[in-house]
Amino acid sequence: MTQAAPTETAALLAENVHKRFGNFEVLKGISLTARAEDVISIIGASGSGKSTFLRCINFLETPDSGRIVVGGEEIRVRAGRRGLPVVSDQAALGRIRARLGMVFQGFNLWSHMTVLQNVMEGPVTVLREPKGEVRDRAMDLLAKVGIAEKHDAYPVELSGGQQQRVAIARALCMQPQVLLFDEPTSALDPELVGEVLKVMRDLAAEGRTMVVVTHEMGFAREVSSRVMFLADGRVEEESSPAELFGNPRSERCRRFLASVL
Amino acid sequence: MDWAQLADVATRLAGGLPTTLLLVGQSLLIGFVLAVLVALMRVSPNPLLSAPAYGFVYVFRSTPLLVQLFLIYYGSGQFRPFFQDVGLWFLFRDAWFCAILALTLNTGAYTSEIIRGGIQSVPHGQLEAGRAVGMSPAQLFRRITFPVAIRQALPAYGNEVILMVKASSLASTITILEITGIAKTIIAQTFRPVEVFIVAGALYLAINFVATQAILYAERRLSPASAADRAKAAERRQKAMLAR
Amino acid sequence: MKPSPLLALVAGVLFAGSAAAQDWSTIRIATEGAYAPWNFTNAAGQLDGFDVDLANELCARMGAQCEIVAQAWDGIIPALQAGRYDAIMAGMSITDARMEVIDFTRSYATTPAIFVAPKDSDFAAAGLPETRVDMTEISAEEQALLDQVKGLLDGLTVGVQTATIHENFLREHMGDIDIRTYDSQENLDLDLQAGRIDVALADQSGWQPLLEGELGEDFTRVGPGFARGIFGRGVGVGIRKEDAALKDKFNAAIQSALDDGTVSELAIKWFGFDSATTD
Amino acid sequence: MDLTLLAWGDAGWGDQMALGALVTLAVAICAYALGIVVGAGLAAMKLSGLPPLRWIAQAYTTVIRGIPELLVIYLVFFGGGAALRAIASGMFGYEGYVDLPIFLTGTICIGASAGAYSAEVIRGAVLVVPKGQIEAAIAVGMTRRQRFWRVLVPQVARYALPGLGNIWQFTLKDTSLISVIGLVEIMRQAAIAAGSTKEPFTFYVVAALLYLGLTSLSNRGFLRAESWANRGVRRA
Repeated sequence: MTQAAPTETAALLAENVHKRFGNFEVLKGISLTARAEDVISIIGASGSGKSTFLRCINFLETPDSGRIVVGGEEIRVRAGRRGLPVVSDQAALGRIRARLGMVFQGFNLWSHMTVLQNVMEGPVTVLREPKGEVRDRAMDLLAKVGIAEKHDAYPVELSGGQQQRVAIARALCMQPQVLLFDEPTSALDPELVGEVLKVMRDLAAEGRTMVVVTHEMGFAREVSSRVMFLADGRVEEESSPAELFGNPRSERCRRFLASVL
Repeated sequence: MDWAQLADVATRLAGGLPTTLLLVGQSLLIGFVLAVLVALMRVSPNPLLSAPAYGFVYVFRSTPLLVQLFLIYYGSGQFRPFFQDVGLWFLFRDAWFCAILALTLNTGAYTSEIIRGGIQSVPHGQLEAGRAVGMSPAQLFRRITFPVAIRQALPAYGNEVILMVKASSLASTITILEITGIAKTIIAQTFRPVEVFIVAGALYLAINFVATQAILYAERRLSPASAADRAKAAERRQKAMLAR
Repeated sequence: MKPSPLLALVAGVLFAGSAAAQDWSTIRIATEGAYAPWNFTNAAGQLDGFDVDLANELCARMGAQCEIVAQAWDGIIPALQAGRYDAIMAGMSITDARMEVIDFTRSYATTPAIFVAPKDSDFAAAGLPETRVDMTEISAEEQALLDQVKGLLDGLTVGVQTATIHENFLREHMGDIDIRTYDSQENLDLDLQAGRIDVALADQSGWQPLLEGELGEDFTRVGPGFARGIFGRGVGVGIRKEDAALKDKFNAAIQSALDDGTVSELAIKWFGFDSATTD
Repeated sequence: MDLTLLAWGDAGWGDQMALGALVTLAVAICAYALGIVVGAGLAAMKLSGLPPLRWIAQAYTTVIRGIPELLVIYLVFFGGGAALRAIASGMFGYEGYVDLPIFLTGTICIGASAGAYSAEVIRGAVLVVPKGQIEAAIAVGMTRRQRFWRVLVPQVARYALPGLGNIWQFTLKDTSLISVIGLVEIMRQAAIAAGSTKEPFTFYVVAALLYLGLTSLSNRGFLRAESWANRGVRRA
């Protein structure tokens, strides 16, 4: 580890990630480097590959090639039988996933568990942490996302915004090095978007490392340290929010921003 | 047992095919009519109608068909004087009538639940639309509720048909010589149960295969999705002809 | 190959009894349990009857531990072949058809087959003689009697227990009559009482409970008692063909029980008449 | 109807009928447990990517669901011992008699049927578990085993429970068919008593009431289990 190149000390490194579904090449070589306390927003039209890229980072989709390094530990992909990509080290994959907190567009709270059980499940069964400690931490996190009083409720009894805040607490409880957000507000009614964005702003202010796929341009502009604009499976433009929103270099990016702002 | 003997067994068993089919056909037919009536009583807001229907369905779904069959057949014999007094003994004297009665009541109870499920799945809006154009309750049932419900219920009813084919084998226990009854007779003569029952099993599989295909065909014919598919296919054919 | 210990264990779990060494210190005997007074199940839930008493008697004479199990009639021979038990004592007659698949001991009882019908029926009123018809060699006189019975049965529904010598007799000698078959004598009785059948044919001893009971007033024996020939050579113990040693043990025990009058005693106790084989 | 026939003890048939009910319950429970195991295995085969496994499972369910349970029972009863002995002498060189006791024969036959039906129920339940539920488990780094036991099984159980409740009812009622090979459960006991007392109506009504009682009780149990499994699904 001491000999690692400077980039390897980044909290999260994705290098030259390729992914195709059948004949359709979704990702044509995307790289991303997130240092500690970075907040990187990924924007782009639907179908540009931004969600797929995020899902490739924690191997919900196995990338066809490329490498993912989290906190210095690397996952390599090799071609297996019939040319399908295979991850060689499953144990390492489990460790890495535990270091990446993921928040989904559709919340994906486990419907057979209460709010508190949802938050505690990962640390207790995956990390094998003692229940008592996890419970205290989980209650603190629920308080932080403003939903502590609902800890005994089941997901279906909550509004979308509340569910997404629980999902964020669930991700945080794993004490991840990086938080991944996959369009966390897209499935919410407009009036509920604010409460989730507020929690995310607070997390950014705390100095959490975050990668956020989002349609919320306001959030991307104000909170991010960097913004990536994806088009057709490639990084079309990447720079500071001020620059990207104020003076986009690429024509496609300019057109995209004009259409959404 | 050699092939010639097996062929002989198969021929004799096939002789029971009409009896099996008649048993199943008659009880399905009468049972369906009964089921529609019971289902309508079940969904009625009047407890004088819905309560007896509920009781009927509950009792017949909670007890084995074999018990129902024996109760009707051997049980009625215990009350022969009574049945003779009311002039119904000529019916209960007949094993065929007893078998049909038991199978009919049984399938009636199950099918009524299937139909009730179908009726309750009819979207409220479709009924309101029917009322809006001024349909009477009877029209509403005949034109909207029933056709929609039956399409919903068809896959489950297909299962019921298969269950009835299988259930008909129980008639062999009250002296009716359908496929299973004939199988038992052959075994009494040859003492070769395994071969005979395997041939009989194959015969039932064949019946059920045909029944399944028939239900699938009915589903395809009745389902609106496939009607749309057929329309599309017709359109494609027409375009191809114009292009030529 | 030697028996594997694993199999011995499996066999022990599956079937304690016959899997043991075949020295016949333990014997499993099947009976029907629905053919009173030969064999039936009483209100205490236990098997009882002539066959059961005699089985216990024979086992005592053979010095064997016996377990008597109930088995539905229409599977009683296949299940013997399948090794479910070692012997059948169920009022089963020795016939050529059965001899093709299993073996029998010597007979321990012989009773004729008789028709039973309601007293007020035309069949009962026909005045058939209650003679004994030996089916081994049918005389002209006897053939005339058979033809008369056949004529009377035409148009009637006749009940019989399935897979029995009685069913065979009806099908071979009574031609195209309407035959209903039952899985047990008890269900045959029930349907005769219910009037679903007009006449029924069964063993004289098997009719005893019905004719001696309250319903005896309404039903009566009709016509001759048929025996031998198609009805076989009396009732014996059914044994698998390969178990010759067991057959010998049974034969010796039956012979001694016949000789000292034990069989006759049991017959009088259960049937009211001596049905012990005399030849 | 003579109700003294139902007296307890050696004079009446009450205790025998009650004992029959216990045997019915015991066979039903064993057959049901076997059915769930077989059904889960078949469902896994049907969902697996290996075509031969899918075909085998499909063939099994088609055949078992297509022929009457009565035939299956007769077949296993008459053929099971022979098959077992063929295996015993062919594979182990054991020449003694080996056989399936009737209780086991009944359990296997009814369990085989329950397995074929529950395979469909379980497969359907696996298919309706939302993909996101599993993805969330992957995202926290659960192993396959953890995902299976902590997320998939509880959710599948919930979706499958109503269907499995139906299969329990069928299993309970199907046990009456084992009476034809002589297992002394409710139905066989009723037939024996009916033949012996010449009161078939009385005893078949008692049999029907016993089945009605067993199904009603177990119905209530399943409803309770469903409301437990559905915690977090219905709105409070």
